[in-house]
Amino acid sequence: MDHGQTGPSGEQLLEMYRQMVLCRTLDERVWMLNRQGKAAIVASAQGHEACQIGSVHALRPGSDLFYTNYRDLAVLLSLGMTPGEVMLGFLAREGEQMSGARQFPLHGAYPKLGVVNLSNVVGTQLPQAVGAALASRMRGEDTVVIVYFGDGASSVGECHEAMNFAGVHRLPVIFFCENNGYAISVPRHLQMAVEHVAARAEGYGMPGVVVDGCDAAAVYEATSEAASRARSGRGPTLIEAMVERYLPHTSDDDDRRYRNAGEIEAARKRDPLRILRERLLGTGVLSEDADETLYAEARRVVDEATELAESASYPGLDGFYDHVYADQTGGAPSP
Amino acid sequence: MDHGQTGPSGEQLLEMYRQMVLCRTLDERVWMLNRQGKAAIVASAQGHEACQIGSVHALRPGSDLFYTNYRDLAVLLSLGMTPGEVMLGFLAREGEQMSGARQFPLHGAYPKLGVVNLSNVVGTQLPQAVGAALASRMRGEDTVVIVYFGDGASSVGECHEAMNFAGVHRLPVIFFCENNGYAISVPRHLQMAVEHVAARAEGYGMPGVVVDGCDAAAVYEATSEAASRARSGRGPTLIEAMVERYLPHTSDDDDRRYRNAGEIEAARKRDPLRILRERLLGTGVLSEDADETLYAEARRVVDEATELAESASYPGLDGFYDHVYADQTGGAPSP
Amino acid sequence: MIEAVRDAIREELARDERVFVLGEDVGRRGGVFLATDGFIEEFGENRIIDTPLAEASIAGIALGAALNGMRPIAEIQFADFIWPTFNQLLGEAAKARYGSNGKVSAPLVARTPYGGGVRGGLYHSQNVEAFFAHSPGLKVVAPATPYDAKGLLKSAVRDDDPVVFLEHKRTYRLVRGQVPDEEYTVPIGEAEVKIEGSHVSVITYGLMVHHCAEAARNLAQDDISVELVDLRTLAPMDRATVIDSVKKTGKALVVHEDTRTGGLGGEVAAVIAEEAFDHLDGPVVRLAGPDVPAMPFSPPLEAEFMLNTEKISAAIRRLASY
Amino acid sequence: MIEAVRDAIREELARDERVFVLGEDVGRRGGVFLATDGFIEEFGENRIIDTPLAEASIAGIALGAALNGMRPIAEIQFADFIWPTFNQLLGEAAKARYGSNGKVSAPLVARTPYGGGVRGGLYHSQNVEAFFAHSPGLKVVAPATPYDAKGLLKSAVRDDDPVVFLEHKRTYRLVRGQVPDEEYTVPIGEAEVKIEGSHVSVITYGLMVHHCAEAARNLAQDDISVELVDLRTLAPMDRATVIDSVKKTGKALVVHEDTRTGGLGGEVAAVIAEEAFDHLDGPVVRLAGPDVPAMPFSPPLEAEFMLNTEKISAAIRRLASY
Ligand SMILES: Cc1ncc(C[n+]2csc(CCOP(=O)(O)OP(=O)(O)O)c2C)c(N)n1
Ligand SMILES: Cc1ncc(C[n+]2csc(CCOP(=O)(O)OP(=O)(O)O)c2C)c(N)n1
Ligand SMILES: [Mg+2]
Ligand SMILES: [Mg+2]
Repeated sequence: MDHGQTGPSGEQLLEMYRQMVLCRTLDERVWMLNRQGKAAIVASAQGHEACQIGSVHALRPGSDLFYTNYRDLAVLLSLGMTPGEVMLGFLAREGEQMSGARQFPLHGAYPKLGVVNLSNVVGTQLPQAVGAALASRMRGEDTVVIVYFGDGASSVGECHEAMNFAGVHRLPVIFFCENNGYAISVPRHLQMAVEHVAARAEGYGMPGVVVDGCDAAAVYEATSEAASRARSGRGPTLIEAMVERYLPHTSDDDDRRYRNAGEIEAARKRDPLRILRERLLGTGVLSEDADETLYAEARRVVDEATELAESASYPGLDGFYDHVYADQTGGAPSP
Repeated sequence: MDHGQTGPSGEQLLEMYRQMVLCRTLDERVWMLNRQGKAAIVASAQGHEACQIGSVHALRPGSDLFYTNYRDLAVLLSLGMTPGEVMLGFLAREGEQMSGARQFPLHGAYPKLGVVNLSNVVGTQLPQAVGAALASRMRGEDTVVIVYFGDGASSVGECHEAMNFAGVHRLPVIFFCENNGYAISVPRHLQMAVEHVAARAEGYGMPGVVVDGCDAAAVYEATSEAASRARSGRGPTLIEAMVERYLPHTSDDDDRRYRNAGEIEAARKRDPLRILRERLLGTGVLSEDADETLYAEARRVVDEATELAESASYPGLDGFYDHVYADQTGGAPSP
Repeated sequence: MIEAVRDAIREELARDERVFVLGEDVGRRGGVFLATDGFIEEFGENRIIDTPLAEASIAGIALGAALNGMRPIAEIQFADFIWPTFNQLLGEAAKARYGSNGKVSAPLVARTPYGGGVRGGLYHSQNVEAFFAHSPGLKVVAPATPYDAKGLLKSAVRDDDPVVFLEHKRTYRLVRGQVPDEEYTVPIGEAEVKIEGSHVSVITYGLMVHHCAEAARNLAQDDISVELVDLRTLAPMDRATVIDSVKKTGKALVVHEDTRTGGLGGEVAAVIAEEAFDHLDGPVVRLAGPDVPAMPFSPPLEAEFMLNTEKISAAIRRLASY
Repeated sequence: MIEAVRDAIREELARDERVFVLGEDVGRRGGVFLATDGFIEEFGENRIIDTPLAEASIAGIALGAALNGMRPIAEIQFADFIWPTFNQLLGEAAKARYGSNGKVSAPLVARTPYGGGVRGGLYHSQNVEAFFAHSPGLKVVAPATPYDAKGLLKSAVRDDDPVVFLEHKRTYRLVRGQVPDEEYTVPIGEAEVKIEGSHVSVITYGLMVHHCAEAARNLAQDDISVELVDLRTLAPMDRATVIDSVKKTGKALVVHEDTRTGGLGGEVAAVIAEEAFDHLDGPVVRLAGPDVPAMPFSPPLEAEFMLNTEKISAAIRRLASY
């Protein structure tokens, strides 16, 4: 692939790498906190960092909208959610931003970042993202809506309905499938009869693009193209980023039941951090020393975040009944 | 298209034509009865007869299963439902076969004919048909399941889910879309972003075949091929039969609100009865006289059916509570 | 009644640019019941959207647009086809505000014609109110009169929370009534005593309001004084009006067309049995549709399912003489 | 408890060739709660089917197979994801027999883990029983003990009608109990008096049976005698057992974890208020989850939502001294 004109600059790639290092460090920490009994549930982003961060960098945080999935820690960090905010979520503490610790970590909404992830229910974000794009276009905004989902989610009826509607109305949506080959334990060949989710795009009148999701630059380019397509009124794109999930589905899962060690070993070879690191070292944008520093800085930030969250208290019961309806104490104002 | 080897014989075509004439005559009568206030609701099969009857003739009534749609009067007649039985349904009388007049005409089930049409809910028959195929295959039967649906139904999430599952498990299902270009008033370009529903088949790992649904022979061939594919374990096929709906959606509809006279005029040109009639006259299989006789016979049969139904009484209230559960009076035996 | 619905939507479309309509056949067809007749000509196809046949996404797209600042009115063509919206309406919309700790609002309206007595058979007659009324975060409205329909629908559009708006399809043409020319709204969350009385409280909503009113008028001739409470909003329910009425009369009959077991009448009866127990002079009686899966098609079977003035009068009589 | 579920399914798979299992991760994963652990090795992938992630079709395929002579057991991984099945379960399966005038049967079982108290947050804690219990044609079962779970699940598989089988996920590991080695079934449609008593009838089901039983044992020390009725089958409901108990005690407390308004407790309370009115010595009281959209994640918020032995004891005390 030609990374010339539309590709990210060395500086951009370095910033992506920095975010990937931060995400990985934070992700490893919350997994550890789970094993210590401190974080109730973790769905790790490991292996997915490049595609999440590469796609964010191709968009316009601040005006574009991001309908995230539960595995999208790197999207959130890249958009500017702080590790401290993330950690408050994993420990379910007071001050958690997206749901007031009413939901699983990373669920709820972060309007300032353009983030919506209402629920754990796979696939529900797809029609919502389409509706959001419809709304933006009605107001004449040039917003692009990106919606992240997994290979498993591609089977849900609402995914079909959402793509069909977006195709009919040529809406500015990027359907971004993070295909890691598994839906919990269900492998690709039991999820679909074809190699690629992208093969469905044509039936909705939109392009379907398969991209190496472990290559941040490639994802950046594919997303840039989809975004300019969307912004110029040419409608939606389905991007399928091929990634690997080395860890169990979540901290509740035991993947030894359905994956052998060899397969996981092979998957680890496609570690997006290693791939980008080598490239940056090769092109001289990164030095071994600078890399060390990035990791040290990430560890420091994550340590701080952990302390912040561990010393925070749980939410009180005062607000328990708030926000059932708008006309109650604390109800959100009309938009 | 080559009608040689796999095409229907002249005799078969004549029989199809006879059934088409019967269906048309019956269909026109029930529409008239609706206008007289005697039949509460009619969804006409006019324009769809060739594809319905052509597909049935390519299958094995008695062992194959037919998940019908509400517009499939010709399928039912072709399978052996009598005009009298049909008419009892339209007039909601005692003795109605499929639902005991509890449902709209042609809804319910006719197990002896292999027919299931549980409800009016568009799209629900698709996963049911797939489940039926799964069951048959589990028992090692060589049953093929055909499921009829409209272009509108192709948008429903369950359609996607059903096709995906059938593709993954290579089930013996024929997805038979009767595409008449409208879902009530919603035209194709607002229903989907592509020309053909069949364009979706590839994304489910199955062939998608577009066929002229006004040409009984062409439909027969396409269905024969799909059936032999299914029976030999090669999995499902999506057939899209392009047809015309000249009449309003149902007797409750007023299509002048959304179609102009010219468009309907043009659609009428593709009347499947006229097309097959000309072919049969041309090949000498049918004479003008014989054609007259067919129509006269159809009118006689339909007259009889009408009398039968008009003189039948409405169902009594005795059985009103029957068949809520099996362990009530009259409950169906375990299968 | 259908005119009241149509006028409410049209006025809200004209008033607020954020309002738009989506659903099957709402465009050139004007809706199968003509609730949006002429709208596409008046407001254009950007605001009157004929959707593909896909209810789950009609709800999901409406929700997404509502979260992004719009005020969609989604039409589900018949309540019998509303199940696929549950994932978005009960699962997502109802929980959006609570689940985001108040960060987002989902001000959508999902309108749907429901109910029987129109030869709709099993799949064009169903009642679905009890499902929505068991979902905190949703509001559920079921008006009986044109006045209430128009005023409540306008309130629903302006409400900052998701509202399921249930229109009994038998009332569309059957029920006529005065609607003022000037702008007004009817507040969501308030029941109304439609007829005052002293012997028996009858609590109901929707089409049954009219049958119960007729029964009340007939029984007045026999000196049975019925107080008729029209819930109007099913959730959140106006328990105070119900309780006040029962405290006054001492007897309560709860009436609905929906099947009995698990229906909304259970909730109403339970509230009465708990909060007005000391005032009760007789059992809390429910009169409701029979526990069969849905309303059959053939005329005598349909009639057997439906409640009517005679069945209601008989039940009131029995309770009055308890 | 989970062992009882697993044993029931395994025995039915071994007994009847028509039985098969489908759902997400039921194969090599053995189910996320291990209800089908080891099954794919024992019965093969033709009978233990790992489906794509698509609940609507899991239900629809199960229904199609049931109509065609099989006895599918569909697993919906969490009740929170069950909405998309409503179209097939409530819309189609519940009405298949009635709508075909008895021509077809739909003997499927849809199992699902439900309920909270497991740090599941809004979307892994929901209660869905009230929805299914308002659908004539469906049977709804919600066992509390391993014995009942095994016996009722076997009955469900053998039943000729569609059964929704609700397993409270907090009971999976928490609740232990004797299950006989020999074959047995527990009939669908029968409640059970789990504890006999004379002062207050407590009617409940699922996890709450255990909290109520503990409350009953504690209160016995204060000479408050509680009769504990476990509904076990929620639809069709065993009204006779409920009524008999209330006639004896004169007081009724209905308890469930699900949110209060529109919950199943309304139905139970309404039945009592209508059929046992003359025997009541106090209001029919409901104790239920709060009317918020669902159970929050953070520990203190979750605890606030859940009922427990203390809250139940307090409610019984109040009612006993009425
Ligand atoms: C509708 C629904 N069904 C089931 C689940 C349980 N579940 C959570 S994640 C998951 C697998 C999702 O797989 P995929 O979409 O490929 O995303 P991945 O986890 O692989 O990133 C399942 C089955 C759910 N959350 N929602
Ligand atoms: C789920 C659902 N939504 C809406 C309807 C109302 N409805 C009945 S038929 C129909 C149009 C169906 O169009 P199509 O599938 O193309 O079949 P056609 O009538 O054209 O043969 C609609 C919207 C329904 N029956 N079911
Ligand atoms: Mg995946
Ligand atoms: Mg059509």
